[in-house]
Amino acid sequence: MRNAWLVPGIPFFSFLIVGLFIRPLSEKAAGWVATAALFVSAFFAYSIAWDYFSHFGIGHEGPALVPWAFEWLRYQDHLTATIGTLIDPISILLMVVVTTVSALVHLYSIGYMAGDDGYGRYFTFLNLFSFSMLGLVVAPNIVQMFVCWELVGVSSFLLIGYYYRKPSAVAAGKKAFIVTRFADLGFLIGILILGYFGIEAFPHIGAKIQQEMAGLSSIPIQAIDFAFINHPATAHYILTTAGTVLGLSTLAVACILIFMGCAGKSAMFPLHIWLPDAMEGPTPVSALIHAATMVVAGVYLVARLFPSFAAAGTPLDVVAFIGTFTCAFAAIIACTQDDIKRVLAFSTLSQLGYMMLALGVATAVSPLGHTASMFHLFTHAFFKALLFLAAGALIHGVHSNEIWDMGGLRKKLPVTHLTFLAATLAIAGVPPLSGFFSKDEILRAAVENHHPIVFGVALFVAGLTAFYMFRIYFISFWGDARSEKAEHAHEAPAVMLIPLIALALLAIFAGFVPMGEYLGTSHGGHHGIHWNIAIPATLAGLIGIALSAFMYTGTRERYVAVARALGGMYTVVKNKFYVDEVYLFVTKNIIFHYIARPIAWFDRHIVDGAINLYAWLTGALGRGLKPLQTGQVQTYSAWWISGAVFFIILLWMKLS
Amino acid sequence: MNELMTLTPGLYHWLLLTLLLFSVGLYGLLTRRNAVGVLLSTELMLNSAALNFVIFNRYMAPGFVDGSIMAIFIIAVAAAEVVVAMAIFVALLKLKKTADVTLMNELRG
Amino acid sequence: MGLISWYVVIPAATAFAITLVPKAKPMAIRWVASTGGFLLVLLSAIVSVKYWNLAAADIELLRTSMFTKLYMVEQWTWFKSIGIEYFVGVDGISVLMLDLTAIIIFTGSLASWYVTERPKEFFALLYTLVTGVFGVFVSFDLFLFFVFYEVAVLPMYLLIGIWGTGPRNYSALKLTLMLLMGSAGLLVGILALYHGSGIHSFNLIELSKIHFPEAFQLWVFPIIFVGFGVLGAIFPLHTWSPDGHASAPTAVSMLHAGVLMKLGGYGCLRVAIYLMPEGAIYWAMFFMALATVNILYGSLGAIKQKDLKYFTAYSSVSHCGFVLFGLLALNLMGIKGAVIQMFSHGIMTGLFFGLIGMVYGRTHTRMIPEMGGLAKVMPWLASAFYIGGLASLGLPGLSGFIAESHVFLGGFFGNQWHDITLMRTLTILATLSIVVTAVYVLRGLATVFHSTITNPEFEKLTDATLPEKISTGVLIAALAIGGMLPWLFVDLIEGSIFPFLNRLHESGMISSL
Amino acid sequence: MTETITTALFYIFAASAVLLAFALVLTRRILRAAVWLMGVLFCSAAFYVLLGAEFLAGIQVLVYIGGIVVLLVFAIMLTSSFELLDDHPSALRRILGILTAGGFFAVTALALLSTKFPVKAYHGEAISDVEKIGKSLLNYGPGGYVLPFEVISVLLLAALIGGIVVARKVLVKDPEAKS
Repeated sequence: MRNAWLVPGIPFFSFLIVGLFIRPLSEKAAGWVATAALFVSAFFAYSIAWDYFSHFGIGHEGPALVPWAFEWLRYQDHLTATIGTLIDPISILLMVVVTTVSALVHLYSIGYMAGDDGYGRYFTFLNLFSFSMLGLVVAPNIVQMFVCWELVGVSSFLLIGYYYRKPSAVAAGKKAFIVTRFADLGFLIGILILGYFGIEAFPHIGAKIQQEMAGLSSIPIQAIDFAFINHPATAHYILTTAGTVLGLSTLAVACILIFMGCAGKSAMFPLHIWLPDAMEGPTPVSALIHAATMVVAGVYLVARLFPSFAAAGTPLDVVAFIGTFTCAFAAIIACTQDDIKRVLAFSTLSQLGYMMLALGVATAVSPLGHTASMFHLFTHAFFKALLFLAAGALIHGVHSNEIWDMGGLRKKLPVTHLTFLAATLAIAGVPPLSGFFSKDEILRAAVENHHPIVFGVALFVAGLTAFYMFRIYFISFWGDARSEKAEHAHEAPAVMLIPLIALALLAIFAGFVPMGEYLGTSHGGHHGIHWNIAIPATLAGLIGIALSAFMYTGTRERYVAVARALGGMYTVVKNKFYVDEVYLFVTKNIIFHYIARPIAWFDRHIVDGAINLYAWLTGALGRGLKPLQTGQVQTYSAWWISGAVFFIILLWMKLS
Repeated sequence: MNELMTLTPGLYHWLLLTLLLFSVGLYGLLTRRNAVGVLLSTELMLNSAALNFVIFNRYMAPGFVDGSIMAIFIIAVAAAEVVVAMAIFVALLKLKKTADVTLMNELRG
Repeated sequence: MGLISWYVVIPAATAFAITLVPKAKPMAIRWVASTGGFLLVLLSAIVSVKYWNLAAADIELLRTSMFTKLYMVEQWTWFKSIGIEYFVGVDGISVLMLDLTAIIIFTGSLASWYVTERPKEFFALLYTLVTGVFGVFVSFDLFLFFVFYEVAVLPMYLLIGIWGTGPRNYSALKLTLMLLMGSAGLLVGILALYHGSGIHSFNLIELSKIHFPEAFQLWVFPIIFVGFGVLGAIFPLHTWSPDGHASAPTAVSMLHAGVLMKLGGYGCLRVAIYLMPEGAIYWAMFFMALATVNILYGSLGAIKQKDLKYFTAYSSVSHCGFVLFGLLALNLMGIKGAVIQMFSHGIMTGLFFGLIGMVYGRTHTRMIPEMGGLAKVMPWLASAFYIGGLASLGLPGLSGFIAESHVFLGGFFGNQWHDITLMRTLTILATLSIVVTAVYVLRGLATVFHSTITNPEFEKLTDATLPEKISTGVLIAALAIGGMLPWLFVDLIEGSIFPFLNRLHESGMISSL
Repeated sequence: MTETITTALFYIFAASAVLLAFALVLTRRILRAAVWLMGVLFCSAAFYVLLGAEFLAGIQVLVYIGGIVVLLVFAIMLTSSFELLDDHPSALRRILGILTAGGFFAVTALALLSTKFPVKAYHGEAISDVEKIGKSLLNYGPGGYVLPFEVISVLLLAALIGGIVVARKVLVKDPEAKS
């Protein structure tokens, strides 16, 4: 347990070494060192998981340990930001997922990025990302979470904008960073609120909590540690003493603001515009960052602060509502997209919606949703990463993202085809594979916590997911090659296939991991399948598959007829409900045109003008007095005498 | 004010007279455009000042001669002043081809 | 002669030595200047370590003391009759400022390695200016403080007037006049303090022992605060900064934005808030609102700027707004954040202006739309620019975040004299700036460095040379160390901030009685 | 009897002096102005006589009129070739002149009239007894004027030389201009 800091530590040191020393020397070596570092870090993650569960056993809530921490930045007496590692069931789960997927993506990238001129730079940024993601996962307090949150944002910005010679990639990177940065604003204000009330509550309940937590953490608990924030006494203190803001309790406001940060990072509805554009980055980056790890950071943060979210009540309803809406919204759009990576991006959006709604439906009393969300996160990471990597292999072979350029690749890319099929089955929720189990858990959580609407939408979206996933499967793998590029597409090199196969295996068997046991939240441990929910879910999936088979496998262009039938509706959905255009309009016209430009003008003319006016005035005064000096003696004498007369009069008045 | 009432010329009569002459001279000084005209007016003013000395001497210090001596000195100074003024005037005339004082304003601001 | 006086002697000696070097050998001039800079960095390292050991013991003592404890003090009477003395010393805040100035002058003289036009006078003036700045940070006698303050401000006119670009006469004149207007107010304030105090001395420590009557403080505080605020680019009087920086040569704008603008913040803290706590409490809210305007106004103004230097000048107006905002929060985190922001922003702007100078040296244009795709041609400069940009938008791991998080926490936690909701709204308005900064930084850098190369002859441009690499390297290292290992200097400052707070609380008690 | 005669003489000469002064100031032709100046000086010589300073009246006529005014007339004749002989100041200058001079006159008159001068009774003592003037001019004791006497001689000499130098230099230069 002591060496927990190695998991984020190794990628950090390898980032520094590779970035500063190895990259200039030899790019090849940089690639291998970076990948090796990730594999070592994965090994440590597994060993920690093993130690933890062997030590504390499964089936009950494992304690949250902070085995290693040091005092990083002391704001005030009890407000010290520490850097350390927090080990508890969900952080272990995340550590395992992140390290595995990251290692496999590193391996895959060696093949995918071979020959690219920015090869070394790519791996440095990938290592930076892995370090900041792992730092985020093991963060014991909310400030370290925010620090790594920003670092993750920056590394995603650098990686999306990797092909910096492509203006669209640069714009996408910029968009991603600014949108997430805007969301982090909410997160920052949430931290400020929690920090303030934490400090206010500390004198009263700090000592008790510190004493409780004595055994678990190596340094005294601070006001911003998760252990302190999530503690029921703190929640109670804030709910009772702090006033209400706009009708909501201060804790609720803080949690909603923090959720705004999570919505930004996990691309929930209002702030989802950056994820589809983020596909500009290289495909392994999309696989790692925009499918498996970074986007789930938001879900992880909500899970981490779940006790305070639950205590506050209303934030969980917000989470549930936003999750469900995004889930449906993204699934509908995914059905109409042509670029394979855009489809997968929207499917990620929809699956994230699933995780959020699972958390939203969970309550303090029956946290089944919390486990379901974590389980879905676990399984989704594998099959979504696999989907992206397979898509990468497709793009690598066909050199184009459009699914309409592909066709009949079954024979040309057999391994990719099989792994892609496994992943599609998993995501569609076909029984034996992992997707089925985790989606089933979510649906069960929705039902048990009496959320019928959420359950209905989830079920409908399950069908939709199956539909759009098999749509791209049939278009790209079945039928005959639609373009000459598809004709001589070639199978990906071995180094790319190994990760595909590994992920495929994980996607298939991940379902059997008794997540309830590990997270210790399922009571009585009956892990069996609940047929009354499983059957409708599988049925929805099968209907979806049948529908897409009917539309896209036949020779006749049935889907064209359907598209024309939907008419206007189809184009609206295809353009992603014009949300991007609205954002563009707001930023371009409202902010740049009506705020920034007038301020620049105002500053240049009014404020600057005032100073120049002041200068001109003194000049004018000088010029005004000039004519007094006419140069003629007589005027001077006239002035002199009238001056004398004036003073005599003055004196006269004074004396009399 | 009431000393003026009597006809016989008292101190105030004289003072008013010289003051009037001085003011007329001043007016001439200010309005004359010709340099010589200005000189003439100054001569008038100097003369009225000398007159004043003699008046005060006569009315205020009959036994003394200081007033007259001062008058003599004023006349001497007036002479010197005219010589220098005319010399300058002649030089300026040659240079500026005009005697108009208002044109000689090189020293303006 | 103690250690601290060297801070004034070395730059003055370098300036003098430069005048001795024959005009014909510019290389020798540059070497003398750089060695001067290096010596200063060395000296500030020694002083920091020495201060660290000395101050560690007194932190507990300072928690309750009412007067800043000075170390390595030197005191000689200068004008006995008026009570002016050469009183020099150093405390936590000035040590940090001295380190900043040393780093900036060293990197500044390296960055202006390629000044071809009359380098002799250029470097001599540069080092006189820096002597003034060092003098201000070490002197604790108000008169001496003002003398060095003037020495720091005046060479600026010549430096911008002769070596500047663009409308240099206009901006040089405007800059100097506005700063002198500020220092005129300052002089009035200092003399008011001198006469108001009754004791016959300018010594800051003696003056701090006197409790000035509240009515007196109410009018003297704003005069001194605005006097320093002009240099700290307070809202209405900030217009000299964009013009001044745009036409100043590289090293000068590095020094000016990096260090001189910090003089404003330092002066507000050391003279205005330290001597007149009640005045500070009374005026805090007014100036804090101005500082918030400063922050948002500066960053919003930067979005639409076409010229790289105006772009950075507006961003430094916004960051200086943070310094004033932090100072006026009047609590531990606020003032500590302000001091760290002074240091981190100094380094950041130094890096930015240095880089702009280097890019300008190559592309001979500072217009953002005209440049593009430079990253391919000059990767070192591009990545340095990006690190500077990320630091300025407050990315954790670089010193910008430490300062901004302190200022936000300070602003949000408020103090017991002012209405908490007002301070919170101002803080939330200030936090908006992290988004706006991100927008203009990325917009600017993306257009300049990424996407395709705009005009063909940029292809042939070269990357950074050795002196440029060293100067940017040193600055980036300072940013990274400041960001990753904050405990090094945060405790250094905390010790010397407690006296400010004790004076505020103690005087706060009196004014509220 | 002599009382009324002196009063009559005073008023005659006063009126003529004022009229001549106005004429001097207002005429357009400079030559005539010089003649009016001569008239005013004659009147003031008469005033000296009325005041009992006969010696001064003599000096006035001899030196002032004989010397200075003749010099003035001589200068006017010399420069008569130039066009600006008649002089008509513009209306504005006139008004300003009147205002200033009038203002001065009024204020000084008021000041004079309102002050009480300690007038001493006059019993015919000579105020310009030549012997007394001569003695006091050379008397270097208290109340003596020997220093001013010497200084005035130096002044006259300086003025003489100055006048020649200023005027001559121009003449020398003048021939070249002519040729």
